Amino acid sequence: MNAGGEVVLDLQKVSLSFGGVKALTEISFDVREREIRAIIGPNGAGKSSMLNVINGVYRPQQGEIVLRGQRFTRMTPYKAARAGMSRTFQNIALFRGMSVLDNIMAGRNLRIASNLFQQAIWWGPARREELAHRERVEQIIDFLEIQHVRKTPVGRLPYGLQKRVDLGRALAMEPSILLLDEPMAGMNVEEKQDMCRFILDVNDQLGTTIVLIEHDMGVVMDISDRVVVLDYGRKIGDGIPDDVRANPEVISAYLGATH
Amino acid sequence: MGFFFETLIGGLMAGMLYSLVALGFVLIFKASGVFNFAQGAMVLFAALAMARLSVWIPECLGIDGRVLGNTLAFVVAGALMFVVAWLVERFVLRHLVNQEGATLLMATLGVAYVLEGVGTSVFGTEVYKIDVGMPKDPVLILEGSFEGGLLINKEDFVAALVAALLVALLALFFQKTSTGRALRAVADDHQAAQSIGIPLGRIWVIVWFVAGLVALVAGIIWGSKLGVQFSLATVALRALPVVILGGLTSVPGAIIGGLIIGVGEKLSEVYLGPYIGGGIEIWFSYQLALVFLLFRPQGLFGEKIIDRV
Amino acid sequence: MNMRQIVIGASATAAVLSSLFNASAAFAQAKEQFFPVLVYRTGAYSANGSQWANGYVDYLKLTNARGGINGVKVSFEECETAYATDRGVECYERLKGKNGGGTVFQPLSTGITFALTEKAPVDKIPLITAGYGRSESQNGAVFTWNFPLLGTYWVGADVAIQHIAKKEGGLAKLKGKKVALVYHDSPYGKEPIQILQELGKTYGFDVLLLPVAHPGVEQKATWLQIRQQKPDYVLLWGWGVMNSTALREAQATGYPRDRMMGIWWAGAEPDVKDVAEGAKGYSALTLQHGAEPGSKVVREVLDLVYAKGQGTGPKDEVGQVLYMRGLISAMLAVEGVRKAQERFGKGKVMTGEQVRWGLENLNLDQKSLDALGFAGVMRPVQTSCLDHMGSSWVRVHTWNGSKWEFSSDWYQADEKVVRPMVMLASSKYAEEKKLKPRTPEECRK
Amino acid sequence: MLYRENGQFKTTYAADQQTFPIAQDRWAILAILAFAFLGVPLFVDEYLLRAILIPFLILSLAALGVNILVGYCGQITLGAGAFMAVGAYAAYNFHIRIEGLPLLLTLLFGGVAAALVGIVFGIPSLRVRGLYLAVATLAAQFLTDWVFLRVPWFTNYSSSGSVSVANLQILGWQIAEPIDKYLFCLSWLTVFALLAKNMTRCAAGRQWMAIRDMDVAAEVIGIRPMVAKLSAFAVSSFFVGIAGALWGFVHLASWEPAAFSVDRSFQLLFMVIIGGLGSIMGSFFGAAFIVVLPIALNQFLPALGRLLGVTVSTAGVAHAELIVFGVLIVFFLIKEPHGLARLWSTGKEKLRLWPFPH
Repeated sequence: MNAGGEVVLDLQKVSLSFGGVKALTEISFDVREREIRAIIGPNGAGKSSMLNVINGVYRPQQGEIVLRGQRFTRMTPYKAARAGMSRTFQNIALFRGMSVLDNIMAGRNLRIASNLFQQAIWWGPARREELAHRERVEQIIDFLEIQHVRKTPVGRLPYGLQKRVDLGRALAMEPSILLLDEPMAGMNVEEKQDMCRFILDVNDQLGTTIVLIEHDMGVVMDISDRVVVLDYGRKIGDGIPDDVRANPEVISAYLGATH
Repeated sequence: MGFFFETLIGGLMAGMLYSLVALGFVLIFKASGVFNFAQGAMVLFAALAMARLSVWIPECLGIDGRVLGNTLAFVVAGALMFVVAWLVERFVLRHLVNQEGATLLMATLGVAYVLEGVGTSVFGTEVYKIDVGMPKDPVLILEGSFEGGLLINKEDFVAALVAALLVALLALFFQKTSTGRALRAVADDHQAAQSIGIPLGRIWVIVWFVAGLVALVAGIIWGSKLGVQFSLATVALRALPVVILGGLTSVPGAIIGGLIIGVGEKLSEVYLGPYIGGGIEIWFSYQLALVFLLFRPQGLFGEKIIDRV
Repeated sequence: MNMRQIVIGASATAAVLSSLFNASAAFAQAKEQFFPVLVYRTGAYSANGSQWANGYVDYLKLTNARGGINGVKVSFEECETAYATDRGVECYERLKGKNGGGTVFQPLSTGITFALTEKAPVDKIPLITAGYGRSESQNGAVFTWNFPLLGTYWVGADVAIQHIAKKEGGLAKLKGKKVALVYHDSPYGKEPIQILQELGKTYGFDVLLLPVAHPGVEQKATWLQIRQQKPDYVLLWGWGVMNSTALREAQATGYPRDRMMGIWWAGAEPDVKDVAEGAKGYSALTLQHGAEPGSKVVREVLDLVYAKGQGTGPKDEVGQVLYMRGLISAMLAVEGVRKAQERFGKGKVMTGEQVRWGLENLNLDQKSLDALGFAGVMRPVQTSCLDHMGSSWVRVHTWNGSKWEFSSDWYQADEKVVRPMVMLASSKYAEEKKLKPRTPEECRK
Repeated sequence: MLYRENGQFKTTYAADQQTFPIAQDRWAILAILAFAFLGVPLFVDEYLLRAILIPFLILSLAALGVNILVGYCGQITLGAGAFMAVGAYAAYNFHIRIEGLPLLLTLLFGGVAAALVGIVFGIPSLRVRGLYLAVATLAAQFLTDWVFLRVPWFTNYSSSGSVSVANLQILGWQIAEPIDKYLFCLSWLTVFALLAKNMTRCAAGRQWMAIRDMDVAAEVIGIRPMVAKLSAFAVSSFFVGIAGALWGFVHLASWEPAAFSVDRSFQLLFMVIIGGLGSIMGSFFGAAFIVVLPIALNQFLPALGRLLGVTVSTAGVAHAELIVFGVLIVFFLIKEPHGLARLWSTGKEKLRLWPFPH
């Protein structure tokens, strides 16, 4: 574990509301190079909104996002992707009509250099490039152990495998920061273990910074370096897992004592 | 100035009729999520039935008198629209639950072909007359205020009045009756409605039937104005910008949208048309709707769609 | 789909395909003169199209009842075009080679005429467009295969202005007047624009152009403009439901109907009968004939065709305006064949090429018209290489609330106006197509 | 046993990334092409060529274009007819205004013009979606209808508003006889089908499909919706525009705006939905179905009538045609909402397992 890198992502007083409903209130925290940073909190705490703000799916009414020293008041998903961020989704946002291979290949989109004409002609640059990317994507497929389903449309896969494909697509972007939205939700113990292994391997072997949302505290505490705790859109705790675990406010939020 | 008002009034009256057709669209879309391209064919079918039955029934029964003949024809044509609604639910919608919008749209086009084919083969292809005793000649009003007075078409006026009345009735039906409430529940959430015991199939039949009745009234008004003839089916295309502008799910939207489109296209044709060659009203209404769309993608009164990730 | 369904589907497909192939195989035997009939009995213009088609087919039946063309029996087949160009082309392709080859095509649609004008020379089948089609195709030296017999839209427009001038009291009185053209927004409706503008320049009247989009049920704005601009006359160049709609809107905006004048496609019973009193005073040009229920040929049709239960349409429509138009169109085609037989062999089946010669040398004098039962219905027609129209006689009839009555003398188009336009437009066409107009020698062949 | 892919092991990704990775497919396509180019000209007659095959080829090309937009990119369009019109009229203007411009370029320029207009009318797709978009594209339809009717420059001031072209040739090859026209259209279709196939399985195709399936996720992986949607509109309109130019130049030779009316737009949408959204093959199936069915019914019904001893009037046939057509469409949508192409692939799946039932 490596908690001592420099700050790559810094959120400053981010607030978000839908209509009149406040989803996030003045949240600030940072993410350091190569760490695994978890955001936890009970249901409705604003975790997913937080992630959506980070990569620009939602636009916060207030606050700024500083990414490697660059200030963004208006982040968009595309800018985030350009800046090396990729993510997975809680409710699996795979391209249902496409095969596993195509889904992951789609993750290579930003690295495609050939233009539409070259692609239409196929022979030449487009073909060379396609093969090179295929090579890389096959490594990811091997890594995630989904070789047997690579030509299957993702819509037909079981949930656990879909989650892996979702991760594969995010990895195909070769991100420097990877955002994971409840990667273990709805999984059985065995699948959870597999997923943990993949996350740790990615962090370890590729040096990817990981921001992770999780509903369930147990697993998260084991694998993360630092944890942010949200409740009702506010930050109630921030620090290394042991500190957070001891924080009385966090305990009451999870046990529902004060609410 | 007088002429401007005449155009404006003409536009409002045409708009009221568009609203009526648009209403058919909205009703069906609300309750079954189907974008019903067959609405135009339903207008044609209903009008054909009305026109022919109002001749056939008195002939058969040997009765005399326009009022009685028309009333009987209206009742029978209404019953026919119920049969249409039932058939559509039984043989089309029931099998296409949870299909995509485009598939449903295509299915309604299929229904439109069938209705046109059946309608014209049963009732004939000539121009038929619906005579419900609408006044045909115009009147001049406010001759004191404007030079030459304001020319008002009595027939349009009556038609707009009937349309407005029908719209009001439908609004009452939706708000006050239990069927209306069930309809609204279905519109909000199919599954939830089903789970509290609202029979989806029956609701669909009812909605299509109501849309059929709306089509019948629209058909009578239009038919009495222009004669009943195949081209009636094309009114659907005129009403589309109305639905888009007003929002697919909004009854008031259909009405306001109809008026805006009606006025917009008449004013544009009269004041802009001559400079660029005329015949612009069709595309003008579409562009008008498009401009609205760019600012409010869900239409004037449509529900805003929020993407959830 | 299980196996059984697949088998059923496959056999049905096979049946369909075999019927397709059969249909397209040309029959070798050619004992009968084959008339392909392009019609539209459905769609937006069906009410008008059906009447014309009934007249056309009834005359072909009558020809057989009369013993054929010098003994050659006539056969025919209908094909539905729905007034759509691509369907019309498909029908043409389907029928042109059937039963020994189509004799002549009459599409009753200016749009289809334009498309077929390109195809007819290749297939060597003449095209009769009586009262419609391309006005410049009157020049047979360029348009070898087109026959706009009896009249073109340029003739119509010219006569309409002559009639207005007469009502006003002379051509000089046209100065400063305003004439509105309410037209079907298609090649059909656009044909008269050029000549009206030309005439407007010559006589000093304004032309107000008001297009109406297909199918023509939306005319409120058009008539509001007429109310605003107050033109002295309105010319109506409509078809199908557009005509009755125009009359209803005229009534609704209070435009005097006796100042409205229609082309001969806007002057039949379906256009006015439901407007009835509201259309009283409305006049329309006639392509020589009006409604002719009393004519000899109509009596013959009733006796020889309807009395035997072989009538094509409803009996009470026999003799109405568009029915007569169909009847005359068929008669012209049949007479073209008869003329061709005079040269290429009586009692033989004529090819399209031979019929073309027949049509180009048509000479229907009063005597032969009388013999055919068209006395009082139309005037003599004589075509030539340079004149594929053959006659430009026009009358005006007026709706009296219950029927059409003739209300004018005979007019003829002003050759000095129409002819130069025909020559100019046709030579432009020839240039575009890199065609060489036929020389008088070639014409005599 | 005939249609099997097992045993065909791919040792390189290149082999796996071919246009048709399964050997039987490759051979089948080659056989069909050979038959279409060499076999068909031998025994079909003129009617089949002119009235069925040529329209089928051209409309297949248009359907291919529409399928790229609707099937692959998920943007419903009811304005395809408009882009056909733009292609046809643009090509016409290039044809008459630039002396000696080769026919190939003329048609391609027609396509390019359609693509540009397509991009403009694709802009609403950035704001609205689904059925709203469908109606927005109708705006394009009615506007182009009007422009080509009303702006005389586009029709070279032809008094009737109808335009015509003649004497088509490429490098001395006169495209006059039906068989020449057939081969000409077939060549276009072959080339463009190949291009479409390539695009749809490359990065571009993945972008389009990603936007179709889940646009938010697509943006997250760095696909710009604007680029993807507008490129789909451009490519689609390019195809459709060329089809329009071919329809005008080769099929009709003389046309008016009504040839590209809203009915045509509906027809094209029918083709891709009945044929199968997101399937190149489906475009062909759909086009065949929509072109052949009405004509077949039109000829089959009277024959059936004769068989049963009743004469069916022309109007009766036309009405029955409408009814049967409508019923068949509903039937197909119910039986196989994913189109004929899905039936086809289910069939192939069965063949793969045959003779074992599961």
